[in-house]
Amino acid sequence: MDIEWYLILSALLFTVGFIGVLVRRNPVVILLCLELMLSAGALALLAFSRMLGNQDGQVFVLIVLVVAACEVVVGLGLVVAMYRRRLPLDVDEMKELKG
Amino acid sequence: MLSSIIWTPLLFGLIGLLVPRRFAAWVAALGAVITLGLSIGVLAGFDPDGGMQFVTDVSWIPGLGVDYSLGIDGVSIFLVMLTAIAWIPAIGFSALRGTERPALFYLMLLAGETSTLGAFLAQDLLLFVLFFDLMIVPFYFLFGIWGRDRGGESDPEGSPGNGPVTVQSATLKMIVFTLIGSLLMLVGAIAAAVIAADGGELTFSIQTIVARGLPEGSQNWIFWFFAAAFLVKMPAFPLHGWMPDSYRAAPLPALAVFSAVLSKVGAYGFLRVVLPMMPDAADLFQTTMLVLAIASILYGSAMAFTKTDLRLVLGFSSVAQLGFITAGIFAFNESGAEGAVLQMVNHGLVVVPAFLIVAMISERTGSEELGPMGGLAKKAPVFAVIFLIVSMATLAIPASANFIGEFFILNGLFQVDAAWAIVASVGVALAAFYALRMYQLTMHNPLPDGSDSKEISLRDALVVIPMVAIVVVLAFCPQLIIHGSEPAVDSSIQVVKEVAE
Amino acid sequence: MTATWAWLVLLLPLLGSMTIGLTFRVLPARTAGLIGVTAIVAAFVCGILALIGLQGEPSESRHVASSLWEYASVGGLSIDLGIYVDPLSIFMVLVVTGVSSLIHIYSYSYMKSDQGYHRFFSYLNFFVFSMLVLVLAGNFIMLIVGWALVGFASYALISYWYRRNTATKAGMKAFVINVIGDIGLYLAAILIFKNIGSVDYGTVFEKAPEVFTTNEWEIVAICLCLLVGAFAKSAQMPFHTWLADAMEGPTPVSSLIHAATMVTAGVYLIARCHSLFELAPTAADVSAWVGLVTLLIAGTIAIAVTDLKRIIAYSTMSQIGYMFVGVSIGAYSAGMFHLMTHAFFKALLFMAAGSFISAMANMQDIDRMKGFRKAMPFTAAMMIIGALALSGFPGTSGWFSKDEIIDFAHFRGGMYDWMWVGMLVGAFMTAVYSFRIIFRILPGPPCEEAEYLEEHGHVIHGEPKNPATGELEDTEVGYPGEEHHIAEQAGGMKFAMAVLGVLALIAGVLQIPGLDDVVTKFLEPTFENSVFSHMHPTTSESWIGLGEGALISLAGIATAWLLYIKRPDLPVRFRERFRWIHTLTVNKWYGDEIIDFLIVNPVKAIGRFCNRAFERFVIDGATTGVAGLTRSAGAAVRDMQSGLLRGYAVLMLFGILAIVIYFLIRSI
Amino acid sequence: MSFDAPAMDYAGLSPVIALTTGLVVIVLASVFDSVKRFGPFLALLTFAVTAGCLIWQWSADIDLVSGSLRLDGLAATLSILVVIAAAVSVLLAIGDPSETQAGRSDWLALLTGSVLGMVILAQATSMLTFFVGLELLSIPLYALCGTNLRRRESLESGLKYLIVGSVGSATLLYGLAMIYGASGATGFQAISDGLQAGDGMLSDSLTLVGVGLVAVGLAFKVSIAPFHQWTPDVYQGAPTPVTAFMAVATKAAAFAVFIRFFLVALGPLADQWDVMLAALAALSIVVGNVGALAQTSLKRMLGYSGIAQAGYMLAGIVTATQAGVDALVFYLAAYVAMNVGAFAVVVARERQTGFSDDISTLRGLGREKPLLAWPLTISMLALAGLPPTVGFIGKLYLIEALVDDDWTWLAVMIAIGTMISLGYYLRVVATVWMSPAEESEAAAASIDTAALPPQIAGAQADPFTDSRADRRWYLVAPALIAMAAALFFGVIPQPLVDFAQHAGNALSVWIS
Repeated sequence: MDIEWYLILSALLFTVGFIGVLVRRNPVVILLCLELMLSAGALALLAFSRMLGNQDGQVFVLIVLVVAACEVVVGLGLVVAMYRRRLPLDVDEMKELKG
Repeated sequence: MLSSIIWTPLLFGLIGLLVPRRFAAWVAALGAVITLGLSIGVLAGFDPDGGMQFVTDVSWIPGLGVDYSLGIDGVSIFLVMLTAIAWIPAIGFSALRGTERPALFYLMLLAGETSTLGAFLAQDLLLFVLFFDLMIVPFYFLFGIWGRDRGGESDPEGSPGNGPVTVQSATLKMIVFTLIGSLLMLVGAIAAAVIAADGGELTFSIQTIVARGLPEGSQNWIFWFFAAAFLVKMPAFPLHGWMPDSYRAAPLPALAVFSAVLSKVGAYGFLRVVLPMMPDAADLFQTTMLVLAIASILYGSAMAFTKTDLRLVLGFSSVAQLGFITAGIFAFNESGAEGAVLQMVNHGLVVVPAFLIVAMISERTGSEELGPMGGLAKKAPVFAVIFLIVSMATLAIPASANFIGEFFILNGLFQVDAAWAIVASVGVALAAFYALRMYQLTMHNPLPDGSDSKEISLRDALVVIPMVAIVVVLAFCPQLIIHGSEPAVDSSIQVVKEVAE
Repeated sequence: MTATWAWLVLLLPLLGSMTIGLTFRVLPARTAGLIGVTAIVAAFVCGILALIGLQGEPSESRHVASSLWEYASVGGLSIDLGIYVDPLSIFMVLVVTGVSSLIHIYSYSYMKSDQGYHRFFSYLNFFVFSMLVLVLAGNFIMLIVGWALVGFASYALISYWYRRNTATKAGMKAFVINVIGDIGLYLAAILIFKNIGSVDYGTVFEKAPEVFTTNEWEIVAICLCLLVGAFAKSAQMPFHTWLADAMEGPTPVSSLIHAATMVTAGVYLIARCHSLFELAPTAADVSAWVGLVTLLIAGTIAIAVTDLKRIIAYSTMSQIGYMFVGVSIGAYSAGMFHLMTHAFFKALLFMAAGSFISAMANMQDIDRMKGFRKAMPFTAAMMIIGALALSGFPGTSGWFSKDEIIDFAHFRGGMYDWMWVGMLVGAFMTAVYSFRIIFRILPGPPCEEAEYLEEHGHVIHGEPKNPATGELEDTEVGYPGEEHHIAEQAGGMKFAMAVLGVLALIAGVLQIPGLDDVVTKFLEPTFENSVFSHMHPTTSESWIGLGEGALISLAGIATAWLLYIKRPDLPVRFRERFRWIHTLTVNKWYGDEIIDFLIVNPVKAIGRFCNRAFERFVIDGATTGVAGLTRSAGAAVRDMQSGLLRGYAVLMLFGILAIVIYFLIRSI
Repeated sequence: MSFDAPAMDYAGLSPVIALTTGLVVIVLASVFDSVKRFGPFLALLTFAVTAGCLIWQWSADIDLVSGSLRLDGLAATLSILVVIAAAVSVLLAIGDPSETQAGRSDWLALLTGSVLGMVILAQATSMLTFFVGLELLSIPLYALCGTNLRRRESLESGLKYLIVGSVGSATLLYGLAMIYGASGATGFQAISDGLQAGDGMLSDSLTLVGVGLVAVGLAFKVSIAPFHQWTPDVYQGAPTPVTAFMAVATKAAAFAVFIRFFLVALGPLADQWDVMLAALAALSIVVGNVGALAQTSLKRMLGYSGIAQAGYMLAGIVTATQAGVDALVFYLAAYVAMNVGAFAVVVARERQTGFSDDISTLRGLGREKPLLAWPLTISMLALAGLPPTVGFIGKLYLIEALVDDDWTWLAVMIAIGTMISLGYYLRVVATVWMSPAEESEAAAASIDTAALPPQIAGAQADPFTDSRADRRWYLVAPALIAMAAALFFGVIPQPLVDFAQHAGNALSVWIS
């Protein structure tokens, strides 16, 4: 099997994630979509790593996973803070800051 | 020596911040007088045939190839003298009347003097640009903080006159216009040095760049970058859009030196930088520049005789005068260039008292509009005569040094093409009209109600009369200036003259 | 030594002016007047001393150039602060200082009650200084300096009563027209320098014949430029409109500047530059024709208008026309001689007129004046002498001088015969309008003011009115007080008029054809190199010419008598019959209107256009346009910043796509 | 079996170690109430020690951790700038509501963590450290933005920053993956070698798309248009001390890696990417400057201004010359001085006026509070690039580098951008000096009552307003020092030029 398929899959993942960020309104779902986008990068790294036969990519993927987790944690923390202040959990309502 | 001339005003301005408020003015005045003293010292030791003198050259930002390089020659010395002289009445006038927040006012005024002197003395291109930009900063504050908003005034003939002006918009306009030019000039200056260095050691020394020369193609665009800066500063038609608002909003003592001296930096720049550095481009664009200059003369004059605000009459008359100066420079011959230098000094000397007189007039009438004015000479013969002399010098009546300047410029233009001189001379006639109109409508005719004809007070006389005296003395011997500046002027236009031939 | 005296001639009036000007706070008015008079009289004396010095030289080297210091010098154009003394300039110096002395004496009394006494004498002395700079100038730049300074002094004195709107307007007009003339001189000087390389009289006149061929365009251009200056200063067509308005100045000023001295500067200029004009006969002819047209048109206007001072002013224009014709066709000494005699009788006429006007409480309309013969016998006599000399009554100075010019035109023949005819017509008109004045104001039953004067021995007290508009005026500054002075009562005025009266009558003896020809001989060194210097009509031809002149003059006086004494209904009927002629002449041939239409209004319109349209829509429009453009770009940027996350993401997506596509294209 | 411990250059790692230790100490200190209040001093101490280590290792030029990090001039200079910015924001945060609400130690720990990320990023020479550093920088910042829990805007900005930032990170990661695929390496030098060795790799579409995506990720971090839109919102919404830190330090760190990655790893491709970066720079200059024109919020305006300034700085990379890097670093250093001055004043003014950063709160400042007015004025003049401030020299340096490398049109763009920028920088100056003070007096009076202790002013009084904020040393001192620096280096720029050239020299192996 060619590497193209892996790359196409990863591109699809990236696109789906991006579309998710574009269309969803709930911040939690958006966080999920961001995970998808990061995973797309991770998949590409893995594929290349295998193609090239060196381990650097795989190490990179491990780190990406950790980082993704951190990101989600902070994101969820902010969501909780908003929830506690009874702010709507809807990114379309977040437009105090504009102009 | 030159460094001390440049930095003395600023130093005294800073001292003014430290002393008690009521002494600030006198510290400032002392600083200006010391600066004048130092300038006279330089003048005394000046040798007209000695080329660049009193040279200071130390490395300033070696990383960028910028040097702190100063020098004085026949062209700059008289402009330095003009600067040193012009600031004294401006400070004196304010000192004798008192201003709000004096320490800050004089700091800014003196910082303006420092930067102007710096621009005249800089021999390093970037240093010149830096001082050129720096000049505008103190004046931005002077106009902004001590200026005032002006309401709209209707034209006596019924059409809408000058619209309302706020200090903020006026000063913003001024600084944006000025910087449009000078930032482009910064790019141009760097480009000139880089191209001239051609891979060699980068230096911004004007003399070195001139000696290295620039290829013709680069000259053409660099020329316009410089010209933009200088034409805006003067201001020249059609780049004078910032002038009316700023002039109307500005405090008069600051405006006096601004109009008298800062406008000359542009003309000086043409003579010092553009002609020697970009002779081919200057030759190529000679006609364009002459058209602009003549347009400035005619347009400035036409506006000066239609405007009813005294400041604008003077402002547009400056546009016309600067047009003459530019035309003289771009005639590329001794007569035109020398006339231009002479005229720079003359115009500066005349404009300072003119603006101070406007301040006195507005004290007497409560307005700066010509329409409802008149009759101020009634009980003020001395005041009237002073203004008469100033007006006559403004219109360059023969026997004034201004006439000699204008005559040399016309003579220079004539040698380029008779048509230039003939069209330019229309400006002479119009000048007679607007200058006299300004004088008559203020001093003559019946005195309207609400105006107070009061003789010039001693404190004002102390400030204005010395300036007028200098104008009168120069009228008898303009050769003093010509003699001192001729060799330097000749060498400035030497290259371009050869190219033109 | 001659040069020193000449410098003193210059210095004294300047000193006088400065002294009076600087000490006006402390000096009593009369002292100031005395200083003024003394300065001018002393200058006259110095002038005579200079003359003596000059006459001591042999005739071929009878010219002295002297300079104080280098005034300005650039690129070969070297200008000295220098003077040039030769018979011509000394002649002018003597006329100027002489007449000025008398007019100063006259003014000393005439201006007595004026509040601006110091200012007046300071200006007047300054004028004399400027005029002397003009005539003594050693190069064209000094000439321009003098030329412009007399213009300035003239302006200052026209606007002397500066509270009058009419006076300030008139001053402005005079000044601006004079500046236009100055520009002509600038251009002439530049052209001269370009071709000859110098502006010094000596060099220029010497080299001109080598440099130029006759009627080469450049020399014609130079002369035409000089003529612009001359026409403007001497109120020749089409630059003449300022002179009549200049009568707003006090009468002594009209007498000195606008009759005797300044306005004749153009004549002096042509005489001075005769060697240039002889190289450009075309320009000389232009000058002569303009002079002729002016003298005729001014004559017709003088017959029509009723303002006493303006009649005399138009007469001045007309007489200067004669001088222009004279010096342009080569009758240099005749022209200069007429300049001198004209200075005498015209100054006299103005002085007398001033006296009448004072008596009328500032009324200048001759329709109102009547029967002053008895009330003011001395003034009346002087007026008659002036009129006789002006109309060229046989034996008077005007007879000799005017007819010499007329005769020379006939002598040159050809085209100049037409001028001869024109000038004879002009002479007839001169006689008519001169005696129109006399017959209107002297004989007949006295008018109210004359009666009052006769009965009370002093002048009627009138409201201070502006004679031009009739508006009431305040008298606080500069306006003549209610106490007017007339020649009948003031010694100074009487003296000045008497001297001038005598001169007007007898000055002709200087130049009796075939007998003495003093003026011609005196001026000979100056005009030696002229092609016309040895061309003059024979004595008998001259006497025939004088005879014709006498006849014309007598005919004119007789006509005036017929029209204004014998049949006063005739002019009225004529006026009704030929209304358009009257309208045309009384409106001064619409000279002002034509100039307004052709020049003033277009210039003003351009100014208005610049101010109201161009500045606003183009200059400001461009500024606000660019600012607005920037601002709307800012608004667009801010609108895009909607606050919505998805909006941001979309823009990022576009950015990413743009970059990716760019690189994909590059990689292909 | 023998364990082959990797060689650790502890001296070279000392800045990272110092920061890590500091981070641990601060976190631990939060446990003990008695030590808690010394948090700021601990943080400042940490930064001082870090700075000391950096100066100690000033002339180092060494690879660390098997080539993942590199301590050289570039890293040292930019780390110093980051540390300075961090120290300033510690001072500015004293008494700030965000710091109090989030818990002082936690707040400081987040800050220190972010600084650690930046220092790593400045030294990164491998994709791994690049990504780790970047995320270590960003994640605490997302949290910091949201620390002012009372304010809705603060939370909003935090979440927005997080989401958009993560999109940027993901894009960056994707780009890195592609470059990894194309070059087969993760170390910067190895990437460069790999790209040059590979057949046709230099114009391979995979590589180039990767370059593009990395550029997007970095452009996002330094707020280059069109990836700038988070900037104004976050600058405005975040607590001001955080904004101050973010504005300066993020730019410094991100530009460090921008320089390194593009000039070292992607150096062979310079001809491919320079036009793209130039276009981005020009776009940023325009968008940032026009966007700032009509803003009324100072912080928002500074946000837009930051976009424009990032555009100027990016121009330094476009040239791909040492002079360009020098100019960029110089400009960054200048930018620190200019921005610190501005933000310090904004913080002080906010505390006085009940947390409004509207420009109108500055009315009459020149007359009443010169200690705030002057630093703000000089900052604005410097940002506008007027002499005699360091801003002018910075622009001069950039233009010189650009013209020298035939990018004159970009230099002209900088000039044009500067003209537009006068429109808003000078509006601040005009408000400070040229507007009558009456209204602000009234406003200040009403606020002064509100600022009284709660027992007098009532319950609704904001406990964080501080009517004496313009006299607090920890606010005024940074402002004054920044002002002095902006002026000093404007008149005597050579020391700063040497500083910048120290950074440039580190790359002399790779670029001309």
